[in-house]
Amino acid sequence: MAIITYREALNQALREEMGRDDRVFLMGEEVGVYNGAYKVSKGLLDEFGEMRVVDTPITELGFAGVGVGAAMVGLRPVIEFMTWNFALLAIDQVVNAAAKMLYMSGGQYPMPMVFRGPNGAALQLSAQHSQAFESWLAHIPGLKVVTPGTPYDAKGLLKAAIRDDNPVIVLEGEMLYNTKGEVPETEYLVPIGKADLKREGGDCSIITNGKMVLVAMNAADQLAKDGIRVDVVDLRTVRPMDVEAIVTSVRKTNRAVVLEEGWEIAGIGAQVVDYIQRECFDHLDAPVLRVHQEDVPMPYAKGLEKRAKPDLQKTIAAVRKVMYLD
Amino acid sequence: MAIITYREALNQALREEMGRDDRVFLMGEEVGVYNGAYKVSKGLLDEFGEMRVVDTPITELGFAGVGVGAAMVGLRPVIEFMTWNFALLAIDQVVNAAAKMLYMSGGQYPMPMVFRGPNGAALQLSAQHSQAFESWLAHIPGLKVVTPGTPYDAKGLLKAAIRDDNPVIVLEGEMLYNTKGEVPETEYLVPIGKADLKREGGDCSIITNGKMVLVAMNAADQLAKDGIRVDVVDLRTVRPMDVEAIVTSVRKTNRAVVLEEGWEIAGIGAQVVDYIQRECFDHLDAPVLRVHQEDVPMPYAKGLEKRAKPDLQKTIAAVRKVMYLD
Amino acid sequence: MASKKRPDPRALPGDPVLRRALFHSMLLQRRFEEKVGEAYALGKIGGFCHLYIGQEAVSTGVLSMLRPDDYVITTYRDHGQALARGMTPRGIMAELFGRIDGCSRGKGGSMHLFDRNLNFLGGHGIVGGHVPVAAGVGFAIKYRGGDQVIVCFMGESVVNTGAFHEALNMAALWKLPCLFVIENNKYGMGTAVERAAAIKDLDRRADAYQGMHGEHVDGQDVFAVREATERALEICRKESRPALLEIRTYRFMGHSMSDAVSGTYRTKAELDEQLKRDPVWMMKARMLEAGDLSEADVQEMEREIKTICQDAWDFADASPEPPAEALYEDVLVDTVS
Amino acid sequence: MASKKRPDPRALPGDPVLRRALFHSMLLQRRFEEKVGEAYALGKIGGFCHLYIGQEAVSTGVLSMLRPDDYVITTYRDHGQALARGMTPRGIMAELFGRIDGCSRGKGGSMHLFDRNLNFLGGHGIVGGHVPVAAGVGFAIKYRGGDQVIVCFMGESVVNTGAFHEALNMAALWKLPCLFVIENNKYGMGTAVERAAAIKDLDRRADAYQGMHGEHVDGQDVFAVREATERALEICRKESRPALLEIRTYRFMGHSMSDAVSGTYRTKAELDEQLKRDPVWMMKARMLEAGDLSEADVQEMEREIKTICQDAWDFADASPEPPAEALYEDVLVDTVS
Ligand SMILES: Cc1ncc(C[n+]2csc(CCOP(=O)(O)OP(=O)(O)O)c2C)c(N)n1
Ligand SMILES: Cc1ncc(C[n+]2csc(CCOP(=O)(O)OP(=O)(O)O)c2C)c(N)n1
Ligand SMILES: [Mg+2]
Ligand SMILES: [Mg+2]
Repeated sequence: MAIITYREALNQALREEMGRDDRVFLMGEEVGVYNGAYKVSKGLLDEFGEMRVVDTPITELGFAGVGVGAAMVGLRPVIEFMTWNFALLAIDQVVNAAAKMLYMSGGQYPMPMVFRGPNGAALQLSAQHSQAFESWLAHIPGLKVVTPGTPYDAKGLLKAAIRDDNPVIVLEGEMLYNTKGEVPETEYLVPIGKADLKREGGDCSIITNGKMVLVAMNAADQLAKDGIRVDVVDLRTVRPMDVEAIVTSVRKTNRAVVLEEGWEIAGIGAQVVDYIQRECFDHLDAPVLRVHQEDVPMPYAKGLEKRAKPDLQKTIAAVRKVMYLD
Repeated sequence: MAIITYREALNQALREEMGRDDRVFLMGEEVGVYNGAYKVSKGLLDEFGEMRVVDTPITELGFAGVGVGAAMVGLRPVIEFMTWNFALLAIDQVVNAAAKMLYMSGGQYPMPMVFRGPNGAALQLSAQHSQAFESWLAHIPGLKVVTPGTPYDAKGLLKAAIRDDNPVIVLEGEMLYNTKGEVPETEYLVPIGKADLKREGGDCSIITNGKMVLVAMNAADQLAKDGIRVDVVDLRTVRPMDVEAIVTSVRKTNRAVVLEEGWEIAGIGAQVVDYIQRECFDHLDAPVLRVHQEDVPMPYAKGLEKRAKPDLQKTIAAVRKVMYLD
Repeated sequence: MASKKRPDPRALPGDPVLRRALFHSMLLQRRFEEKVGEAYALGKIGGFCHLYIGQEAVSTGVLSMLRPDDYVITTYRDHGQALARGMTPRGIMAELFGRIDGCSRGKGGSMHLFDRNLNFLGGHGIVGGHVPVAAGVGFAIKYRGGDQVIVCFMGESVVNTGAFHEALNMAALWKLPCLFVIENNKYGMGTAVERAAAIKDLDRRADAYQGMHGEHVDGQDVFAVREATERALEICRKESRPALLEIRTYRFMGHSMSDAVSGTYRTKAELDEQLKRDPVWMMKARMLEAGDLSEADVQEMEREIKTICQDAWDFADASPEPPAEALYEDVLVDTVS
Repeated sequence: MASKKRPDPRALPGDPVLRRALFHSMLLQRRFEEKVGEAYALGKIGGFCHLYIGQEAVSTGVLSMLRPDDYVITTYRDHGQALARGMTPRGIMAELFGRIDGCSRGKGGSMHLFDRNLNFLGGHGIVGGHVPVAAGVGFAIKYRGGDQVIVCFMGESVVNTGAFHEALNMAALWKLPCLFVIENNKYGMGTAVERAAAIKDLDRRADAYQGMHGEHVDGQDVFAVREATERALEICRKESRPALLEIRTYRFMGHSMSDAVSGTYRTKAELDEQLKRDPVWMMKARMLEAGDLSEADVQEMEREIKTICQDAWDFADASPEPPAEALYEDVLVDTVS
């Protein structure tokens, strides 16, 4: 296996799928000449040309709609949002068009398309540029939503998303693009809808996804030093969620911490908690705890931002608390 | 007390607050000449004139932004969305501007404004016109979100929302506008952030809000016939949520059903479940159950629509189930 | 009769068979919509329902110029275009009744008529939302190197939406074969066009997008609509460039079934004035005058259309409601490519 | 020196004191931004940071025409306008450093400079998002019957956004005193204006909104900017109507700190050509020529500005980080009215 970055993994996924199927095209702001605001699409314009790697004006609503229209008549658009913060402008197309077209046409118009881009906070980008929207997107029937946390998952899930005949949301992370990991040289897909037990341990389950997978793995390492062994369940897909994987882990460990990047209220973590209390009611030795962004817009100042984010310390503290160690 | 409709209650609230404070104005599609798509603003144009009851072009993003600007410099806009489905087009202004302005300006720009309009499904309006967005809005720090279920609460909460110096979301309901209830002749406010125990009973808690309050009250009546007495906790505000009221009820009844209008995944109900399992872990005799819209876009056909919606039967069934009666 | 007041000295354009077909299409739309109104009043149809009465020359004029492999997309006010495109009255009526044989299997309803076989890409409910979608279809046509055109119908309110602007800019920038058709029926719900759009001739919005053809035309005259459409289509198809047509028409009914025909935002007098230019009866008068049709022919046609509409109703009424399991179908497909 | 090539035969407009103030403002912006670049390189400043270098005549020209009670709103590229509006280098630098004495208490950062006392309504991060907000301020001015104006700065990419279109239409429809200023620096990140906007003269977008004044002007010449601003303000203030100025300028640095100055999307040659029209040095040359300033005066001014910038840095560096409890402050106020 090669060790490559998350960015390269996504780039490979795009290149391979565009090579495989000429209905696949990439569209968004700066994806072409600029090689992508975060260089995810590096080299693709040169390789596939202007019709298949399309720079757009700054018109999120407009080009998301262009993707919807192209998908209706048989192309397979990959729409890049420079970040999901800007996708709010396009959310009508995602929710009212892409997610509903199949249903309201009585099954006539599948939407084989992908909306992708970095989600959540990076460093000191402040309030308007540091938001994680997985719970919003997971709320909407008619979508699939994946949140790869590693290069392996990024490549495999993006490829699966592009081949899927449904609208798939791929939530990446600016802070993930440079992270590295093993990725096979040969082709593979990661199935949408399947969680991955990234670490096995019997004492407590950490259920997480996306950018927080790294935090959870770190926490697992740290906790292991104190003899605490945790399961790390990486959801990978937040819609549809792999409830079975959650339940299997928690029925074994009897304790759970749910770690997510976004805000608390009606976050994805609340849904995980709901599944757990319903399915593991008699197995729980302690209330499930959650770790998430503090309930404030993201501040600019470095120290405040650090406090606002979910992190290693908060995760460790939560695990220790559900284990009644503190 | 007079018996008036929910629509009239809102109309009174607007009239009284516009009379009280000439910085308050109403803006939106069809609010003026047409007297409101749902006639909530009936008579206000005649009474207050064109500058204070402003018909807009169909530009949700635009006029929501106009509201934000007006609020920044000291006016107190009430922005009506014809329905919240269309507000998706404006959600960038709500989330990225209104909810964050105070924070990112370091406290310099409070946003004394209201975004209001009907939320959720009516009858056979199909997928694009039948969506309940309380969980989305409640997710966002910097907002307050109220969901009045009765004429009394509608008037009192809208008045409180208009006087509040923060951006307040008021989620009404097309199916509620014609419902009637007692409303005092004298002025009153309903405090934002306080739930209301609408029915007292010791056997189980139904925690709900908005349009579902009526369903819960009906269920309470029906269940009473079988000797089952339930608490109906009407959250009234979903951000900030009155956790104490939820906890007090559930610690008493030891069982809870959470009933909401919207979709399941990361719905408001999931958050309520999270609070309950955290705060009432040792008091729960059964897993908390949820009742919500089926996880599909809303279909047009009458029979399918009925099946898709949360309703009396589903609520009763859930209560009986948490009581281990079925 | 309008033709008495405005005698048309020219011979009618087109051949008689075509003219008859145009009139038939318009009359069918009119009678179908009247039938829909009846069914709505009886509770057979629910939800929002927007009749097309008064605008028939627009759908008929524009769509009669298209090829079968062209694409059509429109708003919630979609019954007229669906019929003019050739969708069956049965399939449409069954959709309105919310039945399994409806063109969208009863899931879409009045606002969401779809027909994949006819490249009818739906009625859409979010004002402006379908305009970028149309640009996307134009993009796909160009991507594949085809010479089809997508026609995108919209109400005049749409010209004020951000979606319209973003879509037209991209269509012009990328030279997409999109014909944007504004059906200016003077009102968006209760808002008169001049209270919403800071521009008089809506087609002049085309000037904001370098090289975009714009034209306005009388929408109550089906021949004028056809001619303008022909010019515009030529540009779209031959030059792969977008065009904008403002077709000036009038809505004879309320905005939707719950809206009074006149009173609040327009006067009875205004309506009456507009009714003098009823596109269906103007067409009839012209055809009678040209000798294309006799009164007897018209009566025969009326009878036939009445039968069609009743048949659609009966078909719809007999069609079953979608089964319970349909609720969970069509949310996602389970295929990959 | 540019003035050698393009000798200006006219006497410079304005009085010498004013001219000196204009030059001072431009030079301050230039040196301040250079200092910001240094601080960024040292990690004192984080996040996105967009320098204003090359565009100083725009902020200076436009804002020097405003009254104190007028309003200003802008994008994330806001340091220049903040300085030109009179915000203190200390408050701005402390904000960039993320400190409690920053103009937004360290919560906003580079993209979100605010100053309520100066009616500086912020830097905003969503491209296009602040344009409707500006219309809202115009609405409020009219609502209160005032004669202020709101100036809304934006990059040229904004003219393609839906928000721009919706806002300009409403501003024209309702006759709001809004001056929309497009700073056309030729690129939106890596996208050249002609690859994004299907229109050549961006000010002509004004034609889509009946009665809107539109004009384009050389943005490297502060006097030309002032004159065009004067004409536009007159319309806004006296007639309560919106106006659109396209001010043609150039960004001498990369889009943000992570973007190379040239290479990918523009050539070094193009940049070098544009550098010949550096607004600061063109102004200096003209003033030297007119005898407003001597080289010694300029050196004196440079020294003074250097001190100001260093002082801002020192002040910022000494200012504390916001305390932990600030995290939860400013989410909501606890007042009612
Ligand atoms: C984004 C959005 N805002 C508001 C509405 C509610 N609405 C439905 S139709 C309509 C008027 C549209 O008028 P116009 O575009 O002129 O079309 P017409 O109905 O006259 O055919 C409005 C406001 C909507 N469907 N979508
Ligand atoms: C809605 C939105 N989309 C994308 C971005 C990312 N972005 C930030 S600045 C920028 C380019 C803007 O260019 P322009 O308007 O010309 O202003 P300039 O940076 O040249 O001053 C982009 C694409 C954003 N901030 N907001
Ligand atoms: Mg109309
Ligand atoms: Mg620019």
